[in-house]
Amino acid sequence: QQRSSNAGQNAPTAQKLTPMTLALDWTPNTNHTGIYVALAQHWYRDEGIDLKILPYSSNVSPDTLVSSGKADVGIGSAEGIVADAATGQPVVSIAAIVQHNTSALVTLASSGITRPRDLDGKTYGGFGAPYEAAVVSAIIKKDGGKGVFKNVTLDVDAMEALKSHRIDFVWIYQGWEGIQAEREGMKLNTFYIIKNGIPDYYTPTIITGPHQIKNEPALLRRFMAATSKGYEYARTHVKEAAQMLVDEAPKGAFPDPGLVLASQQYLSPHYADQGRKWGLQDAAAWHGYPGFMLDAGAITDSAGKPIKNMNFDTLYSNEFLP
Amino acid sequence: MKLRWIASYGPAFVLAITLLALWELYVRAGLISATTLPMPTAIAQALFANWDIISVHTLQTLFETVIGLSVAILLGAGLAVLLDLSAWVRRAVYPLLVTSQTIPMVALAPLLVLWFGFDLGPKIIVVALYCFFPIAVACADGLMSTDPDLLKLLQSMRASRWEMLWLVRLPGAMPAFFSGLRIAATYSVTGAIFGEYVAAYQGLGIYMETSYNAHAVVLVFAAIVVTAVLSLLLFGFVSLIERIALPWQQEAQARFRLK
Amino acid sequence: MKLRWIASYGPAFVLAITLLALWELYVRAGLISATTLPMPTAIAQALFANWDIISVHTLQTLFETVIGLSVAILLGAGLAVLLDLSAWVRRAVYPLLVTSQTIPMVALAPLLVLWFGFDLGPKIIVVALYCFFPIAVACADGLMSTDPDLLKLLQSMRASRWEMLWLVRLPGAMPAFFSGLRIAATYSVTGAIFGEYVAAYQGLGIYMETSYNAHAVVLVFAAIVVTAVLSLLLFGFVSLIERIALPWQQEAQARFRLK
Amino acid sequence: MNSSLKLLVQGVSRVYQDGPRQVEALQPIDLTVDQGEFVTIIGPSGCGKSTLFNIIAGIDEPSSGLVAIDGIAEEPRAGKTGYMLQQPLLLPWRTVEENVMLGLDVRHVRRKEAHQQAHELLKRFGLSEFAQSYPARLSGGMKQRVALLRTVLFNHSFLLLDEPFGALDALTRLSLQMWLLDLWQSFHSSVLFITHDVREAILLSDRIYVLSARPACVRRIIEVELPRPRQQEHLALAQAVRLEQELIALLMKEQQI
Amino acid sequence: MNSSLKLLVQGVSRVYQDGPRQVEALQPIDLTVDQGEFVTIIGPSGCGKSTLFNIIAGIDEPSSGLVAIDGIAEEPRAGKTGYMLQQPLLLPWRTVEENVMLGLDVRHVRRKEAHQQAHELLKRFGLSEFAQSYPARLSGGMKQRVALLRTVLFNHSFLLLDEPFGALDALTRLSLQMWLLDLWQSFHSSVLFITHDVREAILLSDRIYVLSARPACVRRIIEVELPRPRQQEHLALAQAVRLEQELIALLMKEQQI
Ligand SMILES: Nc1ncnc2c1ncn2[C@@H]1O[C@H](COP(=O)(O)OP(=O)(O)OP(=O)(O)O)[C@@H](O)[C@H]1O
Ligand SMILES: Nc1ncnc2c1ncn2[C@@H]1O[C@H](COP(=O)(O)OP(=O)(O)OP(=O)(O)O)[C@@H](O)[C@H]1O
Ligand SMILES: Cc1ncc(C[n+]2csc(CCO)c2C)c(N)n1
Ligand SMILES: [Mg+2]
Ligand SMILES: [Mg+2]
Repeated sequence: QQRSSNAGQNAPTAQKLTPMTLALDWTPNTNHTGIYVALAQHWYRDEGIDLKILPYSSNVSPDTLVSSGKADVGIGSAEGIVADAATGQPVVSIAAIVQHNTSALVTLASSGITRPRDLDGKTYGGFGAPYEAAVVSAIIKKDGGKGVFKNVTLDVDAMEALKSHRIDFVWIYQGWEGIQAEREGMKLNTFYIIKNGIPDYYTPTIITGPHQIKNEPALLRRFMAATSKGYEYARTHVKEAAQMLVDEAPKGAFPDPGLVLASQQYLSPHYADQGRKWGLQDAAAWHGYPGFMLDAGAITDSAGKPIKNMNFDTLYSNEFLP
Repeated sequence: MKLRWIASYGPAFVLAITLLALWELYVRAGLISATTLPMPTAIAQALFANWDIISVHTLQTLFETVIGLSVAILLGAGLAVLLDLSAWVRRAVYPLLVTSQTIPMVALAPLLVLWFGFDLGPKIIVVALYCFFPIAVACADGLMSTDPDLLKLLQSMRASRWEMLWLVRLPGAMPAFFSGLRIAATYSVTGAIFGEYVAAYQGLGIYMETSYNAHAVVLVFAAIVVTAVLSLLLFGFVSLIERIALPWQQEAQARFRLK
Repeated sequence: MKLRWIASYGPAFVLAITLLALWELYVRAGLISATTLPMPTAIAQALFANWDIISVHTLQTLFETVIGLSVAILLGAGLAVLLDLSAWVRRAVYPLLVTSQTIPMVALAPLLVLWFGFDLGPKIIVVALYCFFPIAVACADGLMSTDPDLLKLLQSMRASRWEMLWLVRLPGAMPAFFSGLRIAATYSVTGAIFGEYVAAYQGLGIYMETSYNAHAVVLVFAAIVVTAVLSLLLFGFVSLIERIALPWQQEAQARFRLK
Repeated sequence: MNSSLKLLVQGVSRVYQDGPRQVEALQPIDLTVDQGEFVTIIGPSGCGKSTLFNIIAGIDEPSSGLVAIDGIAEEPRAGKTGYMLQQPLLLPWRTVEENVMLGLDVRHVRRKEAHQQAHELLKRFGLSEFAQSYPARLSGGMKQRVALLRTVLFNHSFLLLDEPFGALDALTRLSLQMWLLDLWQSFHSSVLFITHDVREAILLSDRIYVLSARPACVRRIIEVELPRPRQQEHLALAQAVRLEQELIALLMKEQQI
Repeated sequence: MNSSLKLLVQGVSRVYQDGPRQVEALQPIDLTVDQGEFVTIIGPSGCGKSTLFNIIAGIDEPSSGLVAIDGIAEEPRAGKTGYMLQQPLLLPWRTVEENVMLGLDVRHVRRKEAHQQAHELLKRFGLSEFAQSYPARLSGGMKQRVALLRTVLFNHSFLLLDEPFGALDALTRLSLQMWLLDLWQSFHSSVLFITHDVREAILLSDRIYVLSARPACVRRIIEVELPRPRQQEHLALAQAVRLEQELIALLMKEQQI
């Protein structure tokens, strides 16, 4: 199979590879497929990059690693980026991995919770991000509830906790946990975020830091060139891409490869809208949701004081996309 | 007496202040970013400014610690008496106790949460698992180090096994028990915080995690300070109880010092 | 001799097997779901089936443990000699060492990762922080418990301070050092795993986390088993070294047993 | 069986199992103590004296032979003697008075009564000043006195004293010897006493059993015919000096260091 | 200054500071040891005997007064005496031979030579059989012998022996006394010896200093005019018996238990 190589960039020899690190937001899943595809196809190497994927750690967020320079790039989300900006650890989104928000709050179907306002007084199992409470609360209020619930930060698998009835609802990506639940025959009630009064926004996204942008813009471009190729490939070669994810990820990460395929089948069409390049971000999305969050008083600085305004245009950039 | 006791901590105090000052200067000089490592003064400020919230979490953690430690005392003392029953039991149980200490809590904690929920349960279990071992070992050592001649003496008086335990062995094991308890107390708060870190509604552990996620490293440090102080207070409290409960120990030590 | 030594572990073995059998039956009887708590046989099977992967992680963890423990030995012994220098130093440093043990590692670990990256650094630091304390305390106790009359004897021979340390105090502190080291060794593997859990490319800690996220609880348990075995082996290894390094200790104990 | 005998030991032997090895600690031994008699056992270190005492006190069982106290050979013997071991064995968490009461506690004597008895005894033997002190405060000689009083309070009719003065310095020892004789006479006790010190044996005893090296057997029985009440000066009597030389010669032969 | 004196102690006193309290351990004391003389100090427990020894050995300084060894009063005194403390203080990790060598190690004598000297000494005094044993194996009497040999090997010209037989049983003590006399005579050592045992003092010494209770002062100086070499039997001589009674009477007055 003939590999395409970028014009003007001759395949560098092994010694000249620039090391790069990428911090994951979760254990490997189909949100990350494009990256693993590019790895499998040696597209990063072709760009002169030796990419190392840092293993996911529930103790250190990718935002922190990126803004502190311990990682060059990472996987984040719009609300995380807004919160980072508020607390003085700015990161920048340089590509939307999925074009529309597919995240949702879910409950067990057997719980009898059928609409968001029923979540009042229930227990939410979160992943410890500072913005969760605000978003969840807003959703409940939109449906006429009080927006009051119990918040537990879990260091354990949220779906396991849900199954064990220790918590009532969690926040997931439909394309991963949603599909996983379907395959396991778990019956869920799903409240999509964007169908419940929250403006659409990008999640997950690829992030980097202002330092990296200032110092290594060319490297970031090369990185995005390969990454973009990976996701474009994943849009069209569902099966192969899923297999590459399984092969490239650490051994044992996917005890059920069938899940990867099913998830990939769901997610590939969501990577980008028909006819649009992968990764592009619109100003509208970057104003709608963050504006809503600011208005709701959900964004606070590190001392806990609400922030009232913010320049959203510095939070994202399309300039590194090929 | 009291004054001399306070004075004896003088050097530690001086050294601590010196180290803190160096730290402050290091950060102020810009050798490390204040968001990575906040200055001591900033930590103190943050601690005072957020004391209303922190105090609530502190009380929760203290509550868990005290309950967990109580369970550990019961468990530890019970195991000590069990270990003491016979050499056979000892040889059977002791290696398993040591093994229990080699199980990484970090892997067990999530399972504990799934099995026992987010309430007090798992935290108490974690604290108890952390703390029972030094108590059991010290206490068993104390029981077993009873002078065998003393037991002979009681046997010659026709004392029952129970009377030997009650009159001679348990009182003799008290100093060992307290030194085990002191170690356990030092580690107990850390245990509770670890338990909270895995999943909790409230407590210093969860406060650290949320502060950390909100990039408020200074608050994480404030919570660390509270943890350390809490641990040291607990340590001191155990020592105080020991002084009150074992007045004779006091004299024996004073005598020893004189020599 | 050897045979008797093995036989002495018989009871522990029997008890362990019994407990495992009960556990197996409990799960088989369906009292708890096998995905929540896998059966011992399933764990053993998984361990063998995945040994190729697990062994790689195990080596990594062992490597970190050994380096961390070595650092802890140097640090602990160094601190012991420091503590031994004078009562003043002791009063200044000792409380700070105790305080260092009250800092919750769980809060410190993410910071360590930020400060020192993903490689060996943070793991070695975590292991060293876990382990230096028992070594330092035991070793300092050993140094300080030298019979003052023995020091008088050497003084009467006009021995220098250095000769006293070298001829009398250090050799006399060796048994205490080893008992501190044995405790440290027991906890060291857990420390390394904790360090890995926070962030690592390889090692049993990260393997546990990945397995856990992949809902392969049985592999988590397999890794726990490996951890426990590793810790016990390290414990045994230290005991072995002690036997070889301190033959006189042996005799003193044998004599004691006879009495 | 002679009913005036306080203690009758007949053919008592003891073999220890030390791992695979058999340690013979006592060869068959015969020994008697009359009512009110002061009998001393003397023998080289490790010959089996404490072993014999343990058997008499009911802590240990003989491998063969018979032990009868007050003519009763049936079990249990425990509780029938006031046994004092080689060390004082005071409980550091009990005051002197409470230590003296220990035996009464084991016997479930009511606390108030026990206190009173202990108090009286301490007063009578000049220790009431220390009644409320902890043992850590006491000198070695003091501790031995307290231990002796504890033994006497538990059972003064028959005392087994295992080298009670062995750890004391020579001078303290002298004064305690006289104190013991005083105690013995006030209570009309029967005493079986162990010592390594030939002069101590002569000063205190009515009769001396000389034991051989391990496994112990009785080498010689010596009647001490010095006047009572004994004085330190009696040791200078020609008879005592002769006895002393004889005993030392006998024991030096047994001694292997 | 008399140059034939091994030791001259003149007006030596010592006051301890125990917290706020002043403890007077020694009143001004005068004492001498001639070349080759065996001098014994006897006195009640805690009177200050070890304190005096520490001062002579150069471990402690007197509060007032002068100490001269071989006529030299200048510092340091450490290293000029073979000091044996109350316990054997053997190092459990060294074999008997290595323990005997300890003093030579401190003096940086070459290893081979040290080994040879230790070996010879052990052989001469009948301990070569135990040369390679660890101390844990030895009986109490054995340990004291080894400790004595270590002291002698470090410095045999002047021995300070602080109650070397205090912890031994009466029989073992008898044989070690004769062994010590043998050692003393082979090396022509000067010896200053502490004991609580009046008979031991009489058996061994040329001269006896009797000290008072704390703070110690010299109560009496007694010349022992028994024939040399001494025998156990000499103690039965009328002269010895009279001395004994006299000493006991003297000491009993000082003794407060
Ligand atoms: N439980 C035991 N097992 C094996 N041997 C023992 C045991 N107890 C004592 N012995 C041995 O039996 C012998 C006699 O011991 P015992 O204590 O009766 O001697 P003793 O005459 O009291 O000595 P001492 O004068 O030192 O007190 C010793 O050699 C001892 O080692
Ligand atoms: N460092 C010290 N500080 C205060 N007092 C001390 C100190 N050392 C000894 N003493 C006191 O000085 C007195 C004499 O002690 P020393 O050890 O010289 O007596 P001793 O005659 O050797 O007694 P023994 O016969 O018991 O060995 C004792 O009362 C002791 O308590
Ligand atoms: C597979 C996967 N599942 C859950 C999360 C946690 N998470 C982080 S942000 C977000 C939604 C809102 O942006 C969610 C659910 C994740 N990162 N990846
Ligand atoms: Mg005995
Ligand atoms: Mg002394």
